[in-house]
Amino acid sequence: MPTLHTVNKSPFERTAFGSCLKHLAAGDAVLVLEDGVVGLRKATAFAGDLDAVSGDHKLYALGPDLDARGLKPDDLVSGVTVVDYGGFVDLVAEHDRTQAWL
Amino acid sequence: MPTLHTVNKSPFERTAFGSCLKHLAAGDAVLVLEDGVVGLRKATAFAGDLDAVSGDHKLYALGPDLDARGLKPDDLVSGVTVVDYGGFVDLVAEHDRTQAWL
Amino acid sequence: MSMDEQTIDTEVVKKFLYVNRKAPYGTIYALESLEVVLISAAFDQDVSLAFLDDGVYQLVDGQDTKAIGMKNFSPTYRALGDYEITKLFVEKESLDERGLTEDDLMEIMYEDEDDDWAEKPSIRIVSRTEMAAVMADQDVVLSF
Amino acid sequence: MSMDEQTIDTEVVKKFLYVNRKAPYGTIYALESLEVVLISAAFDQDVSLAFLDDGVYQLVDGQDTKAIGMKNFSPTYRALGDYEITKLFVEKESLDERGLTEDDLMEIMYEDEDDDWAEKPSIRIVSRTEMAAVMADQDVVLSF
Amino acid sequence: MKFAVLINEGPYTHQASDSAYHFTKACLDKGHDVFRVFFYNDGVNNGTRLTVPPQDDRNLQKNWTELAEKHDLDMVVCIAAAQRRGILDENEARRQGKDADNIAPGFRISGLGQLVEAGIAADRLVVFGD
Amino acid sequence: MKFAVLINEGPYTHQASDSAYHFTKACLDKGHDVFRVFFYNDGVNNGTRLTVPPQDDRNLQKNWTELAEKHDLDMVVCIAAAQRRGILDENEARRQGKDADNIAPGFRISGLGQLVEAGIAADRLVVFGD
Repeated sequence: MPTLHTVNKSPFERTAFGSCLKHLAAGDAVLVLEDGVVGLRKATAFAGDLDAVSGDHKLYALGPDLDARGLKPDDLVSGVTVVDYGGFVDLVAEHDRTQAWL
Repeated sequence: MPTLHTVNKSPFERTAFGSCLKHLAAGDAVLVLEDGVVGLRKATAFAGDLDAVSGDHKLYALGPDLDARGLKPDDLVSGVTVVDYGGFVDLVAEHDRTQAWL
Repeated sequence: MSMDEQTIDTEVVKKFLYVNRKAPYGTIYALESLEVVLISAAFDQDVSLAFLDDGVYQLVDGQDTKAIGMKNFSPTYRALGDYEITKLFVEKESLDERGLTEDDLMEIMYEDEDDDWAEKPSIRIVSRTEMAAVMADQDVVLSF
Repeated sequence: MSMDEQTIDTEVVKKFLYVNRKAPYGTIYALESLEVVLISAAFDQDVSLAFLDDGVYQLVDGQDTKAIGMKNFSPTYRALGDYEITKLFVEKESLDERGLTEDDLMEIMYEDEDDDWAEKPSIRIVSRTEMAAVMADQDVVLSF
Repeated sequence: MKFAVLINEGPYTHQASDSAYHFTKACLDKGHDVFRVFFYNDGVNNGTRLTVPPQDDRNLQKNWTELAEKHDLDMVVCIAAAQRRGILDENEARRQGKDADNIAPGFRISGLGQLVEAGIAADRLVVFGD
Repeated sequence: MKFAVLINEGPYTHQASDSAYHFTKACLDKGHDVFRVFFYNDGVNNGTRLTVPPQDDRNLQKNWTELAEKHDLDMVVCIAAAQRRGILDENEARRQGKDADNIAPGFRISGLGQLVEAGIAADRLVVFGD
């Protein structure tokens, strides 16, 4: 019964993203949007936290929010799949529930 | 030319409080209000950051906000002076400028 | 009433989880979350509340809001048992990081109708792993 | 105009610092801060901008907001020189923590009227200690 | 599939309303049902018709109103949250003795029960906030 | 001493307006001058007269209006921020072709220059936000 977790906050501003990563159950995935996407850049103080979960959990990023913040797919930690709003809808449909980390 | 820094965010939710403590100049003081006051409790994951600056900088807490969150003066790290709204006004007047860490 | 409402099957009982991660009074989210909780009780849903991160401060004992001029809504948590809302999960790691223990929290009790109305505590201290399991066992998760 | 306005001594030049600590687009603070900055230029004040913490993302090059349907206001930073706003302090530690270098930022230039209109960079990368000194050297500090 | 959307923040200050709008539109474009969009907390401020955004910016209220018209979308503003923040329809204005109302076309004011109903009726509920 | 106050958040959702109110009141009670209270960002939402808070809660708009009346306080709502968020006075409503206005007594709508002026004129400026 996997959950899609959504994170819209930068891990450098708030602790929500980090807290989300500590509450993932088996099979859960994380979709990162809005200001949250800045947390997906490689070689940051947060990248290690992502690496620790990305083996067991799928990480998705909302492409329109990456673009707005000048982030290219090459800038991101490995294992992130980029989706658009339609892909966001598909992810919600494919998971049993959605939990927003506000 | 000392500054009064104001912090209204919990250090367990946002990084603003921690960032403020890293930007204090000689003689600067910090007034903690609103949700920020939960960061003043002793024996927390943040108390060490406060101890590191409280020797060189005065720490103030807004009493009405402590009361609202069930915090007693005994619960706080050492070296915190509790003020009311009138004391807040005095502190602003006594310092050359105020900087809010929003 | 709109057409949509008439199509709702009121026999449905879903598991609703209200996730509380923010301190009270600095923002309104704790209070307005509680207002939804009370309404969902009226719909006879299976309601749980999760308190983690700064949300644990919502349950701290001894809140006194007179001097900030705001309403102290913490007594409402004590009344949740009357609405058959009896599952308040509080994360131990969140308490620890904030220098809090269960003794710092309000006592919140309910009467168990399946056990001769015995008084039981509504607050259940759980580990982070247990909290993740609670979250994974829901139909609807609401965060504010 | 109210009575109050007429009492203002327009000869006064104060040091204004605008502190930018939030990423753009997720919230409006970066944009509405910039709107105040432009106005204060019209008042001939001594204006500096501080970019630290997530505020450094406001200056990242290559922002493209088409798909989120919001206005890309980053070109406005490039125009600040025309308003004689030439002091944009960016904290090195904030860049480092976020995996950014000066090369990831927009190029923002101004023409120095005291130096035969030579083109000079407006962005000044400073250490955290230097940033604290900039903050301590102001008359008015505005944060959004 | 049947979706419901909850929006906790007002227009412009937070991206929540923008993200929710693009998400809802994508749901409808894919042929899904959107049972209800519920506006709570500061989210109620999306429902005022008095906004005048700059010419070169998006008009969020207009976007929502047009989406609702096109897809017969049920957009509900929470009455308790709206009263705290000054969002009123004609009925509410009369009932509260106020001399003006400001609700935008396509939005209706109703109780919090409508949010719980949406949670019960929809297959998925997605929350957008701060 | 001459104070100025900047408020960046609306009523009820964030404590900023409450804290600023208690601070401003304490300034005046101590005999200080308050040159201006400026409402920016979502802070403009403090200036609507259409709020109806619960009976047992504080009425922030009323508190501000009464404080302004008692102390002849200059309370300015930023016009650009107000347009985005739907706060209008009678003039603005007419100018924008809107059929209603919602500004509360004691508040006036004016430009951002009034904030910079306050920074220049006041000895201290204090910011309340999120």
